[in-house]
Amino acid sequence: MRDDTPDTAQQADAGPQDAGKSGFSRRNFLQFAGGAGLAGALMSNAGMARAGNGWTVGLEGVPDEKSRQMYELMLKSRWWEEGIKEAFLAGNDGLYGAFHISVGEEACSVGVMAALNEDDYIASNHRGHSHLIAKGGDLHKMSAEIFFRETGYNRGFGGSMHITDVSKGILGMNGIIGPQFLFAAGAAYSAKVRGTEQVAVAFGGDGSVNNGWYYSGLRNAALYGLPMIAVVENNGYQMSMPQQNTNSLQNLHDFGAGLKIAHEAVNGMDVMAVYAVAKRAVERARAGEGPTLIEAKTYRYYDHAGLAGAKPGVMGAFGLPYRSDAEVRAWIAEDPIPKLRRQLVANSVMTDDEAQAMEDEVKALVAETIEAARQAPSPKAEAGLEHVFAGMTVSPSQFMS
Amino acid sequence: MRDDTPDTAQQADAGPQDAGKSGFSRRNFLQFAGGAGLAGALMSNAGMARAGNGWTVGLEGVPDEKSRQMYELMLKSRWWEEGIKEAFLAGNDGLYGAFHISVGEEACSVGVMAALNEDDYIASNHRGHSHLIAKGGDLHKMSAEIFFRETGYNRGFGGSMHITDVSKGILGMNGIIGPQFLFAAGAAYSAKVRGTEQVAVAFGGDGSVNNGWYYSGLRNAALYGLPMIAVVENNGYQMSMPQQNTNSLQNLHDFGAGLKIAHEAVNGMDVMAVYAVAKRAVERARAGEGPTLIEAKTYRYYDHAGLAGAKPGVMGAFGLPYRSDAEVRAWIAEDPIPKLRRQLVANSVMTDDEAQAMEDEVKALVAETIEAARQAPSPKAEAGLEHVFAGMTVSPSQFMS
Amino acid sequence: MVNKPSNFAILEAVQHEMRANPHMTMLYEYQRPVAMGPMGNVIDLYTEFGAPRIPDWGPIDEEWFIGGAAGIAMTGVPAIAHMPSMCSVRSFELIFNQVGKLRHMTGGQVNMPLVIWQDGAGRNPGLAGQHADAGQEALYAAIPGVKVVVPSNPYDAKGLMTSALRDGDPVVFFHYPAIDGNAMDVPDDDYVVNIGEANVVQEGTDLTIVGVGPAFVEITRAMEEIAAAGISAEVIDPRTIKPLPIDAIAASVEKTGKLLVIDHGHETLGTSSEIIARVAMLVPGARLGRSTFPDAPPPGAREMISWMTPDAPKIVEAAKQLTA
Amino acid sequence: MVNKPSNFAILEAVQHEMRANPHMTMLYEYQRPVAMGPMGNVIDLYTEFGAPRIPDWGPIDEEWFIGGAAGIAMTGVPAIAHMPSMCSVRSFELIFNQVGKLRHMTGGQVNMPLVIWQDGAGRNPGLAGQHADAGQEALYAAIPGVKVVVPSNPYDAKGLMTSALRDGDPVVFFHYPAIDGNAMDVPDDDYVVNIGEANVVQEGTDLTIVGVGPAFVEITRAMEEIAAAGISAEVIDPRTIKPLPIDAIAASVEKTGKLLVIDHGHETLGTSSEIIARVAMLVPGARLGRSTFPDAPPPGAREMISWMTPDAPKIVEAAKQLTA
Ligand SMILES: Cc1ncc(C[n+]2csc(CCOP(=O)(O)OP(=O)(O)O)c2C)c(N)n1
Ligand SMILES: Cc1ncc(C[n+]2csc(CCOP(=O)(O)OP(=O)(O)O)c2C)c(N)n1
Ligand SMILES: [Mg+2]
Ligand SMILES: [Mg+2]
Repeated sequence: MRDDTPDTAQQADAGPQDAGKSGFSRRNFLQFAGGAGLAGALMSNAGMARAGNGWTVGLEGVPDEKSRQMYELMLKSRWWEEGIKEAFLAGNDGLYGAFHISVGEEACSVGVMAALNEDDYIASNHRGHSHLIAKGGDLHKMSAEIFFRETGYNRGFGGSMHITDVSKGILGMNGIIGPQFLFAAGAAYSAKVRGTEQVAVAFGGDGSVNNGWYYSGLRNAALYGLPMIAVVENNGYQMSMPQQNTNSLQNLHDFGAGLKIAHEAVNGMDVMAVYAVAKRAVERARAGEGPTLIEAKTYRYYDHAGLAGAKPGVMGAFGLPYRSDAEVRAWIAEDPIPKLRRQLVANSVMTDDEAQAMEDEVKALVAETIEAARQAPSPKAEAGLEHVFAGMTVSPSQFMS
Repeated sequence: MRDDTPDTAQQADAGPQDAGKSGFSRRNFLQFAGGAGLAGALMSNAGMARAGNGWTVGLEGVPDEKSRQMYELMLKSRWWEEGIKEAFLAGNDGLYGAFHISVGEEACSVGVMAALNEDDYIASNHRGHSHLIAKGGDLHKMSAEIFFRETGYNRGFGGSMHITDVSKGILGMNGIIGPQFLFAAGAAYSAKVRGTEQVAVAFGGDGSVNNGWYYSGLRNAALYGLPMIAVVENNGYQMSMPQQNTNSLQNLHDFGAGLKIAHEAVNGMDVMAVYAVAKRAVERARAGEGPTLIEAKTYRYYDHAGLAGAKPGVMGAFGLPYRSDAEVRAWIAEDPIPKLRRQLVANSVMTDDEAQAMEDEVKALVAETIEAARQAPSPKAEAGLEHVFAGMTVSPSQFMS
Repeated sequence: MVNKPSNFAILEAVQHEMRANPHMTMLYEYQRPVAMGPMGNVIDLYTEFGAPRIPDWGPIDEEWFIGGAAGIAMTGVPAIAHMPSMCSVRSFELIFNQVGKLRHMTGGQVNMPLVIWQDGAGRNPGLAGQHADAGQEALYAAIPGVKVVVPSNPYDAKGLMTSALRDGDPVVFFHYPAIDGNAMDVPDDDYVVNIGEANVVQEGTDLTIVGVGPAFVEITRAMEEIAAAGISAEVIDPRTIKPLPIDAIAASVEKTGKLLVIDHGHETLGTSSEIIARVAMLVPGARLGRSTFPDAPPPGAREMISWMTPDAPKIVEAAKQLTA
Repeated sequence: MVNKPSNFAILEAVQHEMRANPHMTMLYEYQRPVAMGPMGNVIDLYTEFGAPRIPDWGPIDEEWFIGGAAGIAMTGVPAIAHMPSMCSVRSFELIFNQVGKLRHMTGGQVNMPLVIWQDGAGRNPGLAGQHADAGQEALYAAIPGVKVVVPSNPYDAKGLMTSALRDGDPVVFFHYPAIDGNAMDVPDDDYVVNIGEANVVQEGTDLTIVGVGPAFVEITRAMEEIAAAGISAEVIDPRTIKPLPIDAIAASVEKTGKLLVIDHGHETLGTSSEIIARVAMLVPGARLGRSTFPDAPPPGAREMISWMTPDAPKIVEAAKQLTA
């Protein structure tokens, strides 16, 4: 992946010129972005993360508190999904509906979100639990939504695929592949209109690059120099289709070359590497240098959806027809969570006991949210007629009047 | 544009490898394409056109008969549109409907079509008269369609924007921007299914590259190694919008870099230069090396649609708000038709008298087709209820039953 | 108060709301928001607001205009996506699966202050196929979660646009240039025409005639001759297709016992189908009839398309038949 | 003859036509054309025909499946575009402005032997929003130039697919998995169910009940109880939405005087609207009623979506009301 770094550097410079061509001079934009000083400041500490080839990056320059938070967020994402998985497998709660597990991909979401502010936007996809948790999603409301309870994020209307928290800049998971690239570009456009420093990040899979909205979102972000970032979580499969059969590109970020936007690949199994790349992209965005396309090489330990090949107490799905168990084990050997824990301990940011305590607390919290969801009330049937339009209900036409 | 040639060369090599990845090995395809021998043979005479930087190419290696035909086709396209324009301006025929003049762009269509066989496919756009004429379109049926006569190509159903001749591989002009890229990719896919040597060419303007169908057509052509060619006629404007305000790319063919497909720019005002580039693309396509993206730098002498700024007997539209007359005159100074005539005479392929005679014959033919269209019958009102489905009519619901 | 062309009247509404709302943004396709009023006075929103709130129109990419505007709206910034009639349908899925569903799908969390302003359609000769459509409002009215309005004159156009821009839900606004055939006084100040409110344009006792947009313009043209034929027609313009003000229509048919629906959309599953179906259930025994564009794409030749389009003469004929 | 799951029955039709037509090509999204029959016998078109006629499914790009397949069809090669319910709508414009219009727009030149096979929808709990839709057939039936069929059992599914694959016009074929609830004997040999032909499943005198696809499955479930209630219902499955076999339905209502339409699509501008509107005009004085999914997106929670979906108990209730 060495050859990607030059791309980025070079393309990043192309940014302002493109922005200029689209009618927003860099100077203009920086007024929106809050002054050139800022951009400069951000630039300076970008250097930190330029160590070596960038494929694996240590904790150097990352405040202890920050790395501890990142570790905790990865634990929350991991154990919340594991907890829900166990509840599905146990089968005592009559759980139903879609559930796309992102276990294995936590470094992508936590690494990117670590570079964002609270008021930045994310537009997520069907495999977005980890994105939401990393952006501060409430585990109680998430568990309740999986249980289709009135207390869930979406009041039981949406379930896993549509969890949304506008108040945290989470424009939502989505059951359709692709719109997140338009929504993020639109949210970035809104930031430009309002003159804020906000950036908007779209998360999609390796399959999502094949539809026109991906092209449209990125192309317009390039044209208008929008503070938009596209993160392609290339986990190697689009359902059962190997990525290499769905696109003639081996490295999906190469698509950025055709738009002359910044683009690079990153080790999606190394949270600090993702953080470093995301930080550069965020700096570029806030500096008015336009969009960045990031391809994170990662893996989902479970099946596309559902729990084929999954067992209670065992992480990962095995014996699936379209991939080898050896492949799964190879990626699990790269697991980003123990990797970070080893670094935290070795750099004495935490002791192993503290790390374990943190993990135990997270597990306890998850269990608590699931128990609370069990006890929570289901929505009334009639509620389904609400929220079509603000403040009015539609008629119950299922009953002949 | 020097730096484009390497692109192409390099990308052309990437072709088979991509095709391979998509599951169609070059060998497989060559069976379809009729054996490696052919591909080799075609390759050899491609060299001819690699003279200098390729921006202007002479008649070297082009049979006299061929260059005469190309000249005649350019004349037909030019004078047919001029003839219809005069009829519109004269106002005696009550002509109505859309009419997008391509005068100035004839080298693009004739240069590309010169590289095609009769059974190859083209999918055109709203500015497609020249494409159709270059592919052998019947001027009588075209004139009649502009007059909305029963004898027109589309029996008066379509008018200028929808002229089609499936029998000549002309999949039609189209009133909507973009679908031609999908149709051409689909037709190319069909050729692969049937194991023919056919290629399919999509023509679009600089504005057509901004919609998702362009991306989809090219990406799938790359994925499946389809014999598809996209010709972007970059005439600098999308209605009144300068190309440079609609896309962050200065050279639209650069988009091909992000798909790792062959891509190059060509002098759209030099028919032999276009022919040379098109020939290379066609060879690539027939050899199973996948799609080529060609950007032709060209210009439309008239307004986007209609006849603002146009005068009887004067070629071109002047005084338009969004472009300077000097710009128009600069491009007219590049006019590909006199340019070719000068070469034909200088290389003594024709005498100036012969060239003039040919031009006079073409003008006479055009006049004849317009007169015939005048005399032809209009469609019956009731005919509008036909051709919705094969062999049945829909009910005249405009009359209360 | 003075007659104003509808495009000018609509821009008055947009200008007023954009001045009142410092962030409201408009993405649009090739018709710059500039119009000339009756006294040669010009509204030029492009010059007044400029990029980024009103960018120069940019790429041919309807999915950006609607998907991007939806993203803008999700951040709480009211957005307008303005484009020609044949274009917004390129984003149909975004309206069907996102714009219309997001509020419900998220349990009420997502507001969608988005106006999709579709412009320029109509059954005009010479364009054919894709550029002479009408009645697309029915396609959008079939989508839960989107409101659909179709003004039939410049006054309603301005008032409905104002309402649409103040609505927290997505509104598809259809502007048919033909409505300038219904010249109207249009106040300079802002005012609203409520979404979902029908307009009883003429009271009558023999027959209820209903239609929207360009069809309503033809109804207006037919009214005199219908009256001359001794038919007392009650003429209603629903103005909104969704939510459809069916009660006003049903109440009228209760009185007249007869309903004639005129539509420039197609016969099958056009607006006329919904109006007739609902009235048929609400007013048993009413006599029902419709005149619509056939289930065929619009042909280019004038001979064909004019014959296929419901116009004043055909409406008079139908009114006579239904009351015979 | 033996019961077969509908997906197997459909693949029998596709296999037969693909064998008969050496170039017929299928582009599809993620459901490989492989199905298991009642005796564990397998149809695997992917292995039998392979790329390029049946490529491995490839990218998530519905515009390619439909736009590419349309390009294939324009070259005279019959094509199938197969995809899940929430996906084909991404290509709505291509169907609306191209697939449906090309024959007419070109004065009859363009044949479009294209089957758009939409799969997998239904009012299922837990998916919400975009994955629990039904009734999209009405969106396509509103488009001139496309035929729309909605089988309600495996037998019709196979017969209608065969007809669709032999048609020179574009056909949108809706496969709702719920129709396996109407188990049926399905011949191994090929046969056709004609497009545009309704199926009178039960004769009756008191009431005509009409519905398609999953709604018809619920009607079937309700029939026994309706009979037990002493109601003689004539039960009709139109099977085709466009061209709609309205005469068979109207003839029945002439006899029974009452029509009940059941639809899992929405209330506004769903299939029920067209059927009721046409019957209302053809059979003055008939009593009309409908039970449809409300004008709301499908919520995820079972409590809500089940309550909102017309099912056997609601149908029995409606039948009693209408005949009371
Ligand atoms: C427009 C659209 N087409 C198809 C689908 C069905 N679908 C859901 S997820 C998925 C695969 C997505 O693969 P990828 O983008 O790689 O994300 P991953 O699941 O690997 O995280 C598909 C095809 C959909 N939801 N939306
Ligand atoms: C999908 C779609 N959007 C918009 C239009 C309206 N329109 C017709 S031609 C045109 C400009 C096309 O510009 P370009 O692609 O550069 O071709 P040119 O006219 O310059 O040959 C536009 C916007 C359309 N026909 N279809
Ligand atoms: Mg993936
Ligand atoms: Mg152009």
